[in-house]
Amino acid sequence: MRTLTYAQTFNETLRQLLRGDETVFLIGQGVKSPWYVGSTTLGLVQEFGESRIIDTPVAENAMTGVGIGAALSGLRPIIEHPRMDFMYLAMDQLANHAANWYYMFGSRVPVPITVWGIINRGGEQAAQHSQALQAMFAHLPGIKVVMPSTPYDLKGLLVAAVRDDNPVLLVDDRWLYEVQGEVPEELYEIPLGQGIIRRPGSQATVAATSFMVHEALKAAAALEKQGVDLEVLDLRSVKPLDQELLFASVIKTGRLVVADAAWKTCGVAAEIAALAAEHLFADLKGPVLRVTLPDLPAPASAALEKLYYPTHQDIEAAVLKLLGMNGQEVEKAASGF
Amino acid sequence: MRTLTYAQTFNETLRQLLRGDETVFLIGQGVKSPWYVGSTTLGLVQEFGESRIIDTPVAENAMTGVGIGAALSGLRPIIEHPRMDFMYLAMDQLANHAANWYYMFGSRVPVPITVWGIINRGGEQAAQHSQALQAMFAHLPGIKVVMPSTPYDLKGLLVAAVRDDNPVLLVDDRWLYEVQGEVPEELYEIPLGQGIIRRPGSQATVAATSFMVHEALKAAAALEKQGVDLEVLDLRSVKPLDQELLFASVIKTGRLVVADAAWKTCGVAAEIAALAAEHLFADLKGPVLRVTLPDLPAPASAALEKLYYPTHQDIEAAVLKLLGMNGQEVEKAASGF
Amino acid sequence: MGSALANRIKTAPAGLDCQHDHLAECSPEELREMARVMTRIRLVEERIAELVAGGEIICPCHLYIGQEVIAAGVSAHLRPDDFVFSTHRSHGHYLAKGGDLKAMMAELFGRRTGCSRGKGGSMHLVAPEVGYPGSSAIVAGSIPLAVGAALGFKLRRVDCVAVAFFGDGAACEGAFYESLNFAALKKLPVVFVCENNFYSTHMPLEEMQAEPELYKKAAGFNLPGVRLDGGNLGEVWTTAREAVQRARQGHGPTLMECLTYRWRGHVGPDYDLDKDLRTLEELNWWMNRCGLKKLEEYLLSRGFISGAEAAAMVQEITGEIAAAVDFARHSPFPDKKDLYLGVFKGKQP
Amino acid sequence: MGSALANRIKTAPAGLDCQHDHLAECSPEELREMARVMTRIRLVEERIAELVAGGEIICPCHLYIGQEVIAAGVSAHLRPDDFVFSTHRSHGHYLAKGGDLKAMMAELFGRRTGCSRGKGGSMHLVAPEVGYPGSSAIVAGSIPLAVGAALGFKLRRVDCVAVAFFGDGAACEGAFYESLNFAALKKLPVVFVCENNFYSTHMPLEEMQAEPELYKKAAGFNLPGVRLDGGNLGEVWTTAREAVQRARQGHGPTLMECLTYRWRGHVGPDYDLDKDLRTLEELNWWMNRCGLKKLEEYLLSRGFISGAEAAAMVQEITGEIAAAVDFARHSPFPDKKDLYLGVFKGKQP
Ligand SMILES: Cc1ncc(C[n+]2csc(CCOP(=O)(O)OP(=O)(O)O)c2C)c(N)n1
Ligand SMILES: Cc1ncc(C[n+]2csc(CCOP(=O)(O)OP(=O)(O)O)c2C)c(N)n1
Ligand SMILES: [Mg+2]
Ligand SMILES: [Mg+2]
Repeated sequence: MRTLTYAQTFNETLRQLLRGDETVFLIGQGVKSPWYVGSTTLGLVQEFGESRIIDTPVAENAMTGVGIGAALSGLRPIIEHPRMDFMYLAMDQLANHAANWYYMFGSRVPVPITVWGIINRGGEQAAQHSQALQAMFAHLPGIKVVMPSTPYDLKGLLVAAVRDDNPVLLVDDRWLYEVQGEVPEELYEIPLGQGIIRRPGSQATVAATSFMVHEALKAAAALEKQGVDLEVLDLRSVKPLDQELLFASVIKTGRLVVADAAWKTCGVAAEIAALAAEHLFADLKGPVLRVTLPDLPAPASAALEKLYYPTHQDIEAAVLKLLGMNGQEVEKAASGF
Repeated sequence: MRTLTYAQTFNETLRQLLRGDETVFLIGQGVKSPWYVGSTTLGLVQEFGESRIIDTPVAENAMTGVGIGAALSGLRPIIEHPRMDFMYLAMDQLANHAANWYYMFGSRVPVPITVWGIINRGGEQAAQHSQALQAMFAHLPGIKVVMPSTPYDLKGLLVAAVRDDNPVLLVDDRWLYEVQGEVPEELYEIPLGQGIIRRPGSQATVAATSFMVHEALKAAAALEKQGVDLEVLDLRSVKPLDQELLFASVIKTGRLVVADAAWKTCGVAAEIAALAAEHLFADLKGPVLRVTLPDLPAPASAALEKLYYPTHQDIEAAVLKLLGMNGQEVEKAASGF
Repeated sequence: MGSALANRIKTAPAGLDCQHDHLAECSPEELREMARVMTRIRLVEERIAELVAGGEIICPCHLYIGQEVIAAGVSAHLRPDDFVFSTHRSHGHYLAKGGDLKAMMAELFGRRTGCSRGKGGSMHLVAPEVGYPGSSAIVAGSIPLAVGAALGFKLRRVDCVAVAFFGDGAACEGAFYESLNFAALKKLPVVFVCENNFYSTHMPLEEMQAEPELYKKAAGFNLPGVRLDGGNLGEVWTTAREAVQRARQGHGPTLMECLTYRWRGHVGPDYDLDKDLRTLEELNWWMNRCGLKKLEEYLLSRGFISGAEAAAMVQEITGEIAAAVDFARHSPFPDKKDLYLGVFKGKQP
Repeated sequence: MGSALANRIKTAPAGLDCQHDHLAECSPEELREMARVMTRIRLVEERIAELVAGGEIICPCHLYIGQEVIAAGVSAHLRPDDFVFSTHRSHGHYLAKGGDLKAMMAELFGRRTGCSRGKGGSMHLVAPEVGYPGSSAIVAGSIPLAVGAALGFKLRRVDCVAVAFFGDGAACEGAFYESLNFAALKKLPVVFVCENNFYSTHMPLEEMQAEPELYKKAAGFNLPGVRLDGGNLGEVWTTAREAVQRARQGHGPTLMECLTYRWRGHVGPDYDLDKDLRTLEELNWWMNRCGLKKLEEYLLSRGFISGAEAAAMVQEITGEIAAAVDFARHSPFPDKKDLYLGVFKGKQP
């Protein structure tokens, strides 16, 4: 099988989806730009024209509504937002409209949109250009949320999202763009709602999302040297969530660390921890720890960014703490104010 | 001391704040209407004039920004939103601007706004007119979130919110408007971040927000007859959270049910449960249960509303389940899809 | 309050005479059909007012009485595969587009047989089978949706048209301007129908808008904007014909500002006369220029309809309404299973 | 791309001649001061371009080179207690309003001594001591803030003015229209300064706007809107004088659309000439009408400044910049304690 980067896979998958289904189109800021969304959309406007690759005015609210309206008229738009930070401006269309429509109208009118929300952080971009908002959307009942971490999953989840008849948010972290992986040529789906064990282990489970899966794998490799056998679970889909897989893993290992690179309070990690507290109490051998962003806006200075974003070291510290192997505190992640 | 309703207290407190501090003003939809926000603002425009009681065009985004801008110029606006559902339209100003400003500019420019967000549900108003969005705001680092449940607390928290130099969201549930309670004449503050034990008990803790505090008290009364001694903790402030009080209570009772009338996934109840899983593992005698809305948009029909909104019965069922006293399932709350 | 604008329209060259000219372009059949649509809306709304007052309907109902000319005059030009998007005040648009009355009434009654299975209520009617894909109760919320549907039509190369009905209050929301811009930029087949009834809840238009002549907003986006007497069927009908035709032929969007008035208060059956929100004089002024009554007089005076035929029409509609209410009353309520059904299409996760 | 509009401005009656007329109203001292402000911005930006290219500055910098006339000409009329709100492209506005250069440079270097203590970076400069309460990198995000500050001034009965600087891209956002409406409705002391540089990131204005003559948006909200040559200091200075005066005297807001061009690309030191985003011809056309150069020529030709004085000014500024860079380079980085500090004002909960 070929090896592609995540960004290449994005580009190829979009291309194949657009080729294979006339009802699919792409709308959002920067989709015909040579640089705005990395290389993910390069060449698309040349192949599919400006009618199907619609670069929009800076008007997130209406442009998102336009995507939803097009879905109501029978199309399958991919609505791109170059940064999740800008999605606040589109919250009304996403939350009040897209997420409610099918239920509110008695299951009569589906809204088959894929929302491509990009996390673009680091590089001293600061508080308005760094946010990861998966929890806000997971909180909404009527929208599915997926967070692919590998090129293979990206393709399968993007295809499944576009083919799904419901609003699906695909959270795309640009820190993944250079990740390499084997990717089949043809289109395939990964069912929304299936997690995957990235590394089987016996002593503790790290349930991670997106980029943090790679950090968890690094942590597992490092801990292996200390004789710790870590299981790494890639949630892949945050809503619906693969509870079965999560529960089975924790029942096996008895210990859970949740790693999600977004704010702690009411975040995705909180939900996973709450589910564990609700359903796995008898199986847990210790507390559930969260490795997340601290509850702080993103700072600009690289000196602060280095402290702000959680890494494999935070995961290692959390696991060691759970195993009682180390006095080290999970300072950054557990700072929770 | 006088007994007032919650709505009367709201009106009186606003009046006193406006009288006592020239920099305070009220801006939002319906603030001069005879009915739009219940009776909370009756008479204010007559006393303070249209320059300090500003009824606005339907333009949530800019009007919220206008409040923030006024705060930057030295005032202390109370920015009212007649329904939290409409706050999606103001998310950019609240999340990207108000919540970031102080941190993003190196602690140099505070944003002393009070956001008055109203939950107005029931009455078959359906999915776009019923939402309770405390979790979305609690997820944001730079905004405090308080949820008063009694007239006394309303006054103290509203005063503290207005006097605080930071963005504070006061979540106001209209189902509380007829609640009566003793309220001092003069202005006083309840520090943001202090919970309160509403009813001491020994066998389980119900940590509740806003209206659910009253449901919890009903549950406690009902359970007392079955010999169950319930502690009811009113969180009052969701961010900052009174962890000390919460932890002390759970350490004492060993059991925790969280009751919050908002969506389950990534909700406030998830955060409380996660905190318990993180910090109180050794003290818990059983799982942490959540009594929340199911993850569904609000339906219109009263027949469905009755099933949708959690009540004291759900709390009772959860407590009994925790105590192993009853096979009864906490169906509604635990449906979690 | 609001009377400055009422005065403005008083002096406008509108009324029965002007209506004659325009209506002359309609066939008697078309006129009779519009009269039927308008009468049906009026009678349905009046019945709903009673049912709300009587406590049988619980959900908030924003009545369309007084504005019927607009829904009827615009929808007369639409095909079932054209889309209409509406607001919280949606009954008239739903009925004019061909939505089923029984399903609507059952919806208002919160029954499982309602068009939205009891989950939407008055503000969320739906009839996808006749090009009514749902109404949003978020002010201005469905305007971008209409633009999006129009984009969809264009991409699919079908000659359908999308219509966005909305109020004067919606013209305060940024989404409205973003929508005008995109629709004009891409020359999309959409018609913006602003029903300016001079109030947004309790707020008179002049207190909300620096420029209350709302059709003027169009000029800032290079699309035609016209202001017309929304009580004058002829004006509405001919303007809508042109706007729909422009859209259908690929010439882009139009903004129609229709001056009108809701006879009842913002929500429910009351008249909002107490509490100093508006005056009886103002209400009377508008009720006296009832578009429905004027159309009836026109039809009768031309002999396009006889008194007996008119009476029969009313009777037929009254019977239909009674049957719909009966249907609603005897329909089952949704239950717990319904509650958990249909957050997502397809198998539940 | 963009050249249709470039052509339009080419035919406008702007240029040195016209500038003479307007500039005649300025005193030599005022002119010299504006020349100093503009030169300072230009030199600072050029130094930053080098520092970004050299990797010493990491944060995204949106350079103001080519637009200096606007910041200088508007801010000349402002007092320290007036407020200026800016965008991602904020260096020029910050400096023109009197923001400290050292604190700015340290901020770009991500140091604790930065004006935002290293937490904001280029897009989030702040100088409350001189009426610069912070800039927002959300397109159109600070426009409502300016309106709100103006409301605050009015409520506090002080005769201060708020200025919102923003780009042509911002005129696509609904918040802009909501802001125009409210400001005009309440006659607030705010000046909307749209710096139309014909691009929003990679998008030429015509592909974003159905009506690219942005000043026309004002008419829809009953406020004056004017389009002017943003390279012509005289035009900018006199128009701003009038707009600020109107605001200060309680006559309400004005929309100034200043036609201009950013010489560099959207972000960073490059020119965006590769990748087919714009042409060298277009860039040259604009660089040839450099407002700063025209002002220098004017001053020299009138004898308002001598060649030696001009050179001394440049030298002084160059020294100041070198000192600022030095200050930044030798300032400490913020640390872990700083990270956790200052989410909220007052004691940490
Ligand atoms: C975004 C949003 N803000 C506020 C409301 C509350 N609201 C419901 S109807 C209404 C008035 C709308 O006025 P208009 O658009 O003129 O329509 P009308 O009721 O006159 O038909 C308002 C403000 C809402 N539904 N949505
Ligand atoms: C709400 C929002 N959407 C998108 C962006 C991304 N963005 C940053 S600058 C910019 C272009 C703005 O263009 P314009 O307003 O003309 O200002 P200019 O860069 O030309 O000075 C965009 C789209 C943003 N910062 N905020
Ligand atoms: Mg209205
Ligand atoms: Mg620009």
